[in-house]
Amino acid sequence: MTPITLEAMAAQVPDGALVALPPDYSLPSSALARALVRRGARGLRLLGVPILGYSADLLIGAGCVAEVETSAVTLGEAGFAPRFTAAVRAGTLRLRDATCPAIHTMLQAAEKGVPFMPLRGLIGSDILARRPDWKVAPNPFAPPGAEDPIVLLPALQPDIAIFHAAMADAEGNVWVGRRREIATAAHAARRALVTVERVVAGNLLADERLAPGVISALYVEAVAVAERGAWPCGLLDAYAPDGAHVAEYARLARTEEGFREYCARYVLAGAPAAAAA
Amino acid sequence: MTPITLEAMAAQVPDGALVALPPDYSLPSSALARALVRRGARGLRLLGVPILGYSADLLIGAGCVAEVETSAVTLGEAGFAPRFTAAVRAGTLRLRDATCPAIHTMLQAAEKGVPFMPLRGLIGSDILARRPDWKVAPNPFAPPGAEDPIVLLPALQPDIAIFHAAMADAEGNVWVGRRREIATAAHAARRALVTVERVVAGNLLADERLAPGVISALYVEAVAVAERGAWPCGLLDAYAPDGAHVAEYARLARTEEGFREYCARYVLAGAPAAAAA
Amino acid sequence: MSAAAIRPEERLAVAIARLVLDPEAPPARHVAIGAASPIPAAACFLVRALGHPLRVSLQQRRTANPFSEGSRELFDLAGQGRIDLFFLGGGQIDGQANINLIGTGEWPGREARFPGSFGSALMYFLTPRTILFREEHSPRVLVPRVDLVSAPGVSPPGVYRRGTAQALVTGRCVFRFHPGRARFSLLSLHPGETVESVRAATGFDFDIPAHVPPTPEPTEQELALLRGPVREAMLEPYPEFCARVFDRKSAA
Amino acid sequence: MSAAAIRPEERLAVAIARLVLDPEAPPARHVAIGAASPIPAAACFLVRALGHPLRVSLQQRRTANPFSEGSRELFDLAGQGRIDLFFLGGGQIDGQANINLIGTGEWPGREARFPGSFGSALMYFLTPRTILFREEHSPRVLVPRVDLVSAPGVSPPGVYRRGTAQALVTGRCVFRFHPGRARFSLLSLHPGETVESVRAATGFDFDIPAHVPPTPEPTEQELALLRGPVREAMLEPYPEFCARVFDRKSAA
Repeated sequence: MTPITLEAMAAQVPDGALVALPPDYSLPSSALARALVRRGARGLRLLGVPILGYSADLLIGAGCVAEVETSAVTLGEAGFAPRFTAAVRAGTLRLRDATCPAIHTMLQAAEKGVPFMPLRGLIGSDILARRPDWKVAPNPFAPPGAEDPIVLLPALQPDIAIFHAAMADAEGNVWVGRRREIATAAHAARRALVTVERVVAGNLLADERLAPGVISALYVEAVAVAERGAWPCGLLDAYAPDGAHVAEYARLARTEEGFREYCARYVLAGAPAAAAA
Repeated sequence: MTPITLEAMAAQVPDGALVALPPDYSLPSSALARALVRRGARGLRLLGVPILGYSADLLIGAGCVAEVETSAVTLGEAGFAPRFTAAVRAGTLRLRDATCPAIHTMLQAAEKGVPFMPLRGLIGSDILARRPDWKVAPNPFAPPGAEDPIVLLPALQPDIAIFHAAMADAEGNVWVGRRREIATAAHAARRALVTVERVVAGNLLADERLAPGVISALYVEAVAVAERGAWPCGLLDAYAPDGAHVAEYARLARTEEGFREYCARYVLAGAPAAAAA
Repeated sequence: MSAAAIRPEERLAVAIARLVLDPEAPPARHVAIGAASPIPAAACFLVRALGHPLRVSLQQRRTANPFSEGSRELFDLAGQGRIDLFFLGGGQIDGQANINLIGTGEWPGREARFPGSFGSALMYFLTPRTILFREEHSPRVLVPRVDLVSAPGVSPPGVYRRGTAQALVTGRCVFRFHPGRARFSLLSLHPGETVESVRAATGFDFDIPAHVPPTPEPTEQELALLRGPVREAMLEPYPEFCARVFDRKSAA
Repeated sequence: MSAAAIRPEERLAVAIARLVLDPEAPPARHVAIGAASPIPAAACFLVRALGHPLRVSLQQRRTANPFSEGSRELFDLAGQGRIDLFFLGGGQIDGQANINLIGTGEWPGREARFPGSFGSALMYFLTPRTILFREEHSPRVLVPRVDLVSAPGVSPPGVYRRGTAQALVTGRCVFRFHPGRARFSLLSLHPGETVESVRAATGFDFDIPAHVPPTPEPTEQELALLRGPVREAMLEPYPEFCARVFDRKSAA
């Protein structure tokens, strides 16, 4: 699989696509999020696996997003996600509130090709009350006489899963290590677009040590090299999150004007110098 | 976690326990199966994850087994499992026929703590016809008017998962590499008893390269060192299956007398010399 | 070491540790702690330092993360019954122990939007014990009725549920939760607080026993452990917290 | 290289390769092959060697196994619609393409017990195309009605099913399967066989067109590929087969 450029990858994400994104602690492709802002993507529907962070806030602030389904949007230690918060209050974002295990479950149902899976909890919450697409049914395995209502969640197949992997090999296999929820998202999605730190020779699946952390090329539509592509988020043990930068983002993005200033400095100019530091 | 001896581990498997075992290609603890024969275990209920091989045939031949739930029992290239086949024909074994993905699904339901999960296929098979514990229900997410019957499988929680890992660390974490179905069995089971090739220093979960192949000590009740403990089966890239030995077993085990001869030579005498070759 | 030197965070950690060790509560062998919960984490490390066997799994820890199945493993563990105790907070918490991590005003938070419910809508049901923790104790947070329910404090009979809140720890006091009557009662008052000051700061109604003791002061042993081995254990996962509370920065 | 030198396994591999490439069948981009299926594997490697893009995933391969989620990944892939073609055999196969991997006589196989159904009860439903393959062509194997059904050949309307058998390849002939009428028809005869010899060896009834052609002989190109790159690709996963059919042993 020949790597493509970041901009070519951004062009493969059609407006309106349902895009699965990992949270800041789990291999986000901040680089591709910035490229999507540059390409002027519109109407994206973001799915947090299971929550969202910097990339989502950036895309929301830049007007790329019509809908968000997630269990939370947060910048972690830097606090609330300002553009998300502003958009919700302004009512410009369609929101589907979820809870983390429900998103994992809906993706696992799609991964297995079953139409639904059950999940405990949720009954009595306003999350469930706001999800007409979720059902409550009696547990068919409950003892006779017991009602035992349980939530049934439909399979959820993203159009595209986007994430940043530590490496790809020549076949297009990518290594995400222990972040198996990303593998589930890639399995569940129609296709995966993956940015990577680097491309290595050989076949990662042929190495028993590395294979358990691999997502097979079977699921990977395209690979683009983006060094420090998770930045300002961290990448496993390769680099730590740049907390100061996220805090700077959080500060600037408090206002529309500050957000535009941030984008001009760090997004629209292409790969920022700080990313290579 | 201080390793215990093989014989002490065998003593932790009570008669009548529901024991999950992997197939020959997926980290079977042949060493513990032999120790269970030596301890004279009785009434075990074996669960193939998702099929069974040498270890199960050995335990069945030695009279340790009352019931088998599996998608197949096979010695691979060495052919049918002779003691299993004989026991089925003699009617001395309770059998629950399954299909591989049904076993994965039932274990995943237990892993997630949900009472059931659906699975496609199966309708019209004699597997389903012989499983009163499985249900067929209309897919609640089918379009209005469509019936869309789908099989619902109950969660299955083994008492004990038994397998052989490449290594354990000082904390009791064990490394099984890409054999994630074993991880699912360990998560689903009440407890896991794990034989390992060796114990390494440090914490496997602290190594991002190894962590994806780890089963956390959270799930591990005890660890015993058994060098070449999968033999005559193989262990990932560490050692190949000993096909000649399995063929010898298959030949001897064709008769009750031959099976006793095999046990005398390779099982009752303790760890065989060939295992260290 | 004088009592005056005790920081509020230390006092809260000790109060939580005592709840963890409450012999009347279901046993806690394994506790999971979210990334944003340094005080509960310090409390659990203190329990360990006091010699009690307690497995502490810190989520989202960047190095030496205890999970190898990704972020679903926490919820699967809870489903398996392998997590005995969890901590939850809330943008709003009400007198029936309902928690709201969604927002205020009309859904989805047209007045103020919080980040979202995370895993609370499962964890609150499947964990035998939940300790609610929120430092801010004001009528804004502790409300008569949450605007939106991320996870309910109690569930009707027939709804599968393994546990409820054990207690609510705030910057002013400790409440015990009584699931049978879905009400809090005042368990102890932090220094400087009175029944009246707590009542004034609390939006919900709660039971007040005839005698409300002060929250027990940390012992010399507890303080020494907090400032010794607990601080060391906290340094890697919670560097900001250690710098602030223990005046201690990571060498890294 | 003369036709006399063609081994039966080579002929079967070529016959299967042609079925894989059948333009009337749904496209095959990804085929999964079980551990015990060297001839179907050779057929698929031949399709690749002929220049057609086809991903071939060999299950249970000890080294360079294509899966990283353990043995459930195959079934998940099938569920996702990412496996286009699968091969199944059977201790018994009947005229409605039902397969029996369980046993004969009363359940669970009191006459003869086979190993078991493996994943057939899912794969046969979820794979758009299944090629049935069994070298032994006798009334013992090809029966009027299987004693026990591991997976049915067809399903009633309303039962979720993505595909059925495309064909049945045996040591004597190739049958095409017609799911609409749930019957096989004779597609071609291997050398030495006649309609009558096949009828005599087949326990089930099947349709016989007016003209039944011989199974096409492997071309020189196909034989050269089989004995060249295909043999090389087969060496690691199927050493026994290569030693037997290609007189070639692995150096390892």
